[in-house]
Amino acid sequence: MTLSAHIRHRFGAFDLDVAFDAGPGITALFGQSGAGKTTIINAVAGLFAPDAGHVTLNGDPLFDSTAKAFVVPAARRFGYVFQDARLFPHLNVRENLTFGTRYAPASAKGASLDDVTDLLGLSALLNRMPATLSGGEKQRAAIGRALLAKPQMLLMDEPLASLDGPRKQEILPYLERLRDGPLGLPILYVSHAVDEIARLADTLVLLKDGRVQAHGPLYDVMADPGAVPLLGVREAGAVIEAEVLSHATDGLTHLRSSGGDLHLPGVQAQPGTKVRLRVLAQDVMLSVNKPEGLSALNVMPVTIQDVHQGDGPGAAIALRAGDDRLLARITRRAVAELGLTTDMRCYAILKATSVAPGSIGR
Amino acid sequence: MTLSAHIRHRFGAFDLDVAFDAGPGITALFGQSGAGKTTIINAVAGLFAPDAGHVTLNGDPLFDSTAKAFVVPAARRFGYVFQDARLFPHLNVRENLTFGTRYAPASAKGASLDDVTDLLGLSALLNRMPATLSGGEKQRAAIGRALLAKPQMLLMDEPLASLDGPRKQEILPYLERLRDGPLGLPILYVSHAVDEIARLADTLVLLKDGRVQAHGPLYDVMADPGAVPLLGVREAGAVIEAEVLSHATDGLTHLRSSGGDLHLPGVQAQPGTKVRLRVLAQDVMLSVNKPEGLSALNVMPVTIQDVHQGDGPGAAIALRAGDDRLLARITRRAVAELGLTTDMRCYAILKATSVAPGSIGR
Amino acid sequence: ERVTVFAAASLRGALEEIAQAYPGDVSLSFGGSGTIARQIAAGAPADVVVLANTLWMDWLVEQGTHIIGAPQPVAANTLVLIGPKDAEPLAELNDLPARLATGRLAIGHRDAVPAGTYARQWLEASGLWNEVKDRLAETDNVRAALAFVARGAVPLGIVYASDAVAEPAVKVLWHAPASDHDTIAYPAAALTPLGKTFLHALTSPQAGLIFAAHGFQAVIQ
Amino acid sequence: MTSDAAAWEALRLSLWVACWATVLAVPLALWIAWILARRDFWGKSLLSALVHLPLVLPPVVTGYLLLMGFGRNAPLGRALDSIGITLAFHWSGAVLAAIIMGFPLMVRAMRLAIEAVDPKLEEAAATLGAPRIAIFGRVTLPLIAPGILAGAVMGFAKAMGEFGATITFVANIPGQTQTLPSAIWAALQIPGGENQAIAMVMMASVVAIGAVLISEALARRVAARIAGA
Amino acid sequence: MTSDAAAWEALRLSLWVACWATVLAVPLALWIAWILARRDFWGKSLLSALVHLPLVLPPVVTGYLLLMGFGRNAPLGRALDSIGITLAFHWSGAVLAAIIMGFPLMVRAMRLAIEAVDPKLEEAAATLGAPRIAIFGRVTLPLIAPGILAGAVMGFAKAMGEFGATITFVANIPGQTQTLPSAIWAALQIPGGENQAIAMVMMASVVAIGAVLISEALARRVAARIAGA
Ligand SMILES: Nc1ncnc2c1ncn2[C@@H]1O[C@H](COP(=O)(O)OP(=O)(O)OP(=O)(O)O)[C@@H](O)[C@H]1O
Ligand SMILES: Nc1ncnc2c1ncn2[C@@H]1O[C@H](COP(=O)(O)OP(=O)(O)OP(=O)(O)O)[C@@H](O)[C@H]1O
Ligand SMILES: [Mg+2]
Ligand SMILES: [Mg+2]
Repeated sequence: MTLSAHIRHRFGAFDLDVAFDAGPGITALFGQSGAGKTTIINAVAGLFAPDAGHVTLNGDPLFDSTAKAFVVPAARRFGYVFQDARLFPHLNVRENLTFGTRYAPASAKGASLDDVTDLLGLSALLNRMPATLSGGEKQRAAIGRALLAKPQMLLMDEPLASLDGPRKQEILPYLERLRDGPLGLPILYVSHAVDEIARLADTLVLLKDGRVQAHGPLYDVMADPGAVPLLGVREAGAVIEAEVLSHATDGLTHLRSSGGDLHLPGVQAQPGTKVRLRVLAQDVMLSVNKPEGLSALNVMPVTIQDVHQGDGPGAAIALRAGDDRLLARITRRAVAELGLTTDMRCYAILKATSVAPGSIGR
Repeated sequence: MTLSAHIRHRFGAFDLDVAFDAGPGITALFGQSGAGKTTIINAVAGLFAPDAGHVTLNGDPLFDSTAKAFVVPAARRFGYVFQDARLFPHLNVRENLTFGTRYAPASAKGASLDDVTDLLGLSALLNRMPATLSGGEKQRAAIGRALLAKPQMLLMDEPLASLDGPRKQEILPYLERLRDGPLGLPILYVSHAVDEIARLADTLVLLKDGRVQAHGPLYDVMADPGAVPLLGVREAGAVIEAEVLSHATDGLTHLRSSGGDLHLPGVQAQPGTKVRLRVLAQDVMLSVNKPEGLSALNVMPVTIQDVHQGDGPGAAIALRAGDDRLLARITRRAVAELGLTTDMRCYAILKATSVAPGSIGR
Repeated sequence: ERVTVFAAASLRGALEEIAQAYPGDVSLSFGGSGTIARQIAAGAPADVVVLANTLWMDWLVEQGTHIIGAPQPVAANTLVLIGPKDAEPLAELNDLPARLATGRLAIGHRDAVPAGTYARQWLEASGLWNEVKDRLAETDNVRAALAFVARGAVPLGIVYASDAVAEPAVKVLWHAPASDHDTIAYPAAALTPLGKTFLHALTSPQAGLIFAAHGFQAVIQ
Repeated sequence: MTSDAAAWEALRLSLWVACWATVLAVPLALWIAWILARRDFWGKSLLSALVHLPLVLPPVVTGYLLLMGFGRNAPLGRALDSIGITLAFHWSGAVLAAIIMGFPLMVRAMRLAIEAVDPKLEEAAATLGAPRIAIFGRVTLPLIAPGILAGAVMGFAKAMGEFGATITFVANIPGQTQTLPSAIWAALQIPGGENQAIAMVMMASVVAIGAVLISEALARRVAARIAGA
Repeated sequence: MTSDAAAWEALRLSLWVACWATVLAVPLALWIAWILARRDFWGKSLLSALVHLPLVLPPVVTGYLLLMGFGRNAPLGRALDSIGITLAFHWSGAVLAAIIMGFPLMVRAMRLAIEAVDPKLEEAAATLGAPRIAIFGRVTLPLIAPGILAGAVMGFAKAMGEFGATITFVANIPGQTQTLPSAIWAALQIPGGENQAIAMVMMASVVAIGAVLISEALARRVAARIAGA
């Protein structure tokens, strides 16, 4: 299922001109406030007809300004979670949730009401009216409503912005399951939160002022030096692939990557499966000697590939660990004191607890 | 300026019964979706009269159920940033921003329109109508509107939830300046984001299901083991106080704490001033030997005070460094391998870049 | 000084002409007789009142309204049966029900509109009432009854001769004998000294000519 | 027929006419209101002006126009007659007059209600797969229920009170077209008829007050449901 | 006075009366509408029913009630007279009749508009320090402007068209109280008056259509401004 969009539209002084593909999996739209994220997602949903361009799903045109094609939103069957919840005020939560169910083709598969209410903690709220819900409760109901319409694609505009951390940690794996499960539901996902995107997204579209700044597989974009200022320095990092070997009784999982063995907490995958790990650049320390007696369990021999010094007090060090690449962000002073240079061999230290469970996907 | 509130109210099945004081500075209300945060802030603003209890400001009653006192919202002069922006749809951004200015007493001091539009990036939007704004733009205008009413206290209900990281990083210091500047504006701040709260708050009120779980100075509450599950394990941490000694040319600041010297990036304070540093438990590593050749610049000799092992793969280690307390979160396996026990002396390693600028306050 | 006259609406054409001939300024306010009578009783600033029916004039007197002199009739009228302008003449009045066929007979409201009351009296006197009373189309004024006939909404109607005269779309089929109903008189009364003068003019021979020209019958003093 | 019985007969007929007028006019008014609120087309303002016209014209004139359009001799009236719909001198004509006279009130109430519905909710329904008709039925319609109710009550009240156009169009035939207002008017034209008129005015007032009270209670219920109370 | 001049005179008077009625009734209707929309008190439904009453009663009845209440011989009328306010048989009485007859329409339109305003916006204004009156003036009022406009247009149209209550209360004195509808009615009372009536109907229609067109254009402007177009 591939969505392809080229959208040109002008709203007063704001000029949108973007083109991107969203393949299977989760495609994230990321950009600062006013970058045009909601406008794009509205165009994809068919809520307005852009000035020019086209939107196709698996090659079928949903919108084409030259061919004058326009498929109405109802026929697109994109479940849209709006930035504002937009619940129907005259329907209770249950009625809101099941609003779209009857319009789904009988063959459509999707979540059941029970699944969704459990996941989203809505069971106690089913008979409540939207006016009595808290901000987060509204947003959860809106997510459930979109899911229960059994859409062929989900459009989510900052769906988790008003939710607390624990609730987010429940919903994110569910979205991953939707993506990875038998439905293989593609999701177009807008968020300001880099950690959410880094965890969920397969494809990343970086937007700025109505233009695409970078677009591609998540890890390519996240490693793109040009993208770092847009993402924020604290969020830069690389990804490595590892195979799950075993789960120890103390909760740590033994994994093997091409660069060495790792012991990480919170990995759910079965032994034998491959997982991908996001390692934030700031979570990587470097040592010229092999460290001993350190509480960090994961030490990998690495080769420095590049030392990139910016304007600030920090430096980005590109590393190679086996076949994988790592990124470390350390201070310039440390670079000088340790005498780090290209092609030098040293050790990368990775705190086991500092790899958030959320950073482990697929 | 001290707000004291005791609020009891029942909404259907939801039963709120909370009491807390909000002294000068920023008081954060933290709790999961539906915990009652908005309800509390509405009661403080005077948008409804709770079933029972009282709200006083500097001892003057704003609401008292027994004395039947109720000061109308307009007379309370609390600038309220709503969870939904609630801009006036018939007024453009400029008119929205200046709506409240004329009702402020002539003596009231506060931000100027120019300051606020610059800070919030609204200058180009002043003549736009709310219907044409993006979600984040609306929220920024709502913040500006509350500021420009020159309130005697700010009530902010997840004001930054719909903003991108860079924009947040601009607004947070501004809020700190409001608190710390000549206005000394107290702020009651609702947020789901622990990092925001940890950075901003002086007092923390932890809420669960309409009840106060913990309430007190930020660092006491954050160090409270009972609070850790509510805050989320990734956010636990301690605070140490340090004096700024000098700023080096590479951007690092030399600080002295009772436990030893530190070199941190991004500190703005003048030499001689005291700052407080939040050190996340997960950012602290322990080493039994004094580490050498490590990219982390900050190493402090510490004494283990307590080893607290939970259910999961992690353990919390309470440390004493000079007069300060630190918290480290490492794996249970590391505890076993290093043989960490109470009263043992070892070294705490703190990556310089891993102390976010936002963690440094006052 | 201006004389204000409250008058029944059916007199409008004639009264306007008389007013034009009157040396002073005249203001004419037309309405239904019942309405006008009540307005006078409520203190309307009228100098003269002219009604289409003696019942309401009697009522006014009963109310103790201050009237200068006695009310006096200024004109009279007769009742006619009308049909559309191409209607066959009626051989005898008893053919009326047959001529109606499935249609209705338009008259003013039998109790509320004077012309309707006279029509009822006529029909009662001629023994047709029971036959037609359920086949009536009663209107809120006699002009509406005329309009029904003129527009072909009903085949027959009973109106004043003065109305029939001026409507080219209708034709008089029968004249009601004056003995078959109460006298159709337009009583007038002066309420102020100023009105007294105008009342004089109303009863003058010139006025009589004008009334006659509009299809009324002049009242010989 | 005693005059008392006549009054009850007039009341019955007025209720009958008013109910029919309301039932028939609501969907039509809703349709016009929706068009005026949500569509943009050439002549929209003119349509709106046309809808307002019965307010401005004296009822007699509306009655005459109806007579000219739907009378026995008028082409339209004849056409309707031939398919079995008689309007002239028939209660159905009174229904038509009441519909036309109440139409501006109904359309305006419904239009204001429709304009107050946030189109974003309708968009949300569309993204959930609802076809147009379902969006109207499940989102728009329930949201404008108070406006429809308000329009219906106004239409009903107007239908109970309509007199001028009715009597001009369908005359005053007891049991067919003599509605309560006609009877009240007639009573007032007879010296001493006041008492009878007052009795009938009371009847009309009771019905109207009852209708308003019911509609207010219904509206309160709808509002309370939405507020979740 | 030629009948042509009389028609123009009637038009002038009708416009005068309708303008006064609209200007005077709008604030009052707004106040009642606000009470009905935003306050809760005992007897609220009854107040609403009372407001609807002029719709239900035949206009003649309203006219008679006015005559009985404000006539020269009635205590209230005399009291007003003594302070220089004459209503009966005066154009100001026509204004009163028009206000009362148009009141239900105005109140309903404004009430629907007020009910559509989100009270949360008024709350927001309160937290910004705005006193009640300012909240009404700067938030509620501009937001309900389309409803006020709608109510005003309906009230104006009704005032232009009011006939039954007016002619009963203030009679039909040319230049004084003879409004366009009264003049139209009078024209229809004599043979051959139809042409004159048609001319006056045209006048009334033009005025009404003009008023509606203007109000539609204004409403469009307001909507466009809010949409930011
Ligand atoms: N009128 C009402 N009837 C019933 N329950 C209500 C009503 N109003 C609020 N509640 C409930 O009270 C609880 C607290 O609501 P509140 O809006 O204060 O939550 P919150 O802490 O602000 O949550 P969020 O972070 O999601 O905004 C919620 O569970 C909500 O469902
Ligand atoms: N009707 C309009 N007229 C003028 N400008 C508009 C209009 N609609 C949207 N814009 C502008 O287009 C830009 C993109 O808006 P959009 O809602 O897509 O932003 P966004 O990326 O979703 O931002 P946010 O994260 O704040 O929600 C904004 O700067 C907005 O002000
Ligand atoms: Mg957006
Ligand atoms: Mg909330």
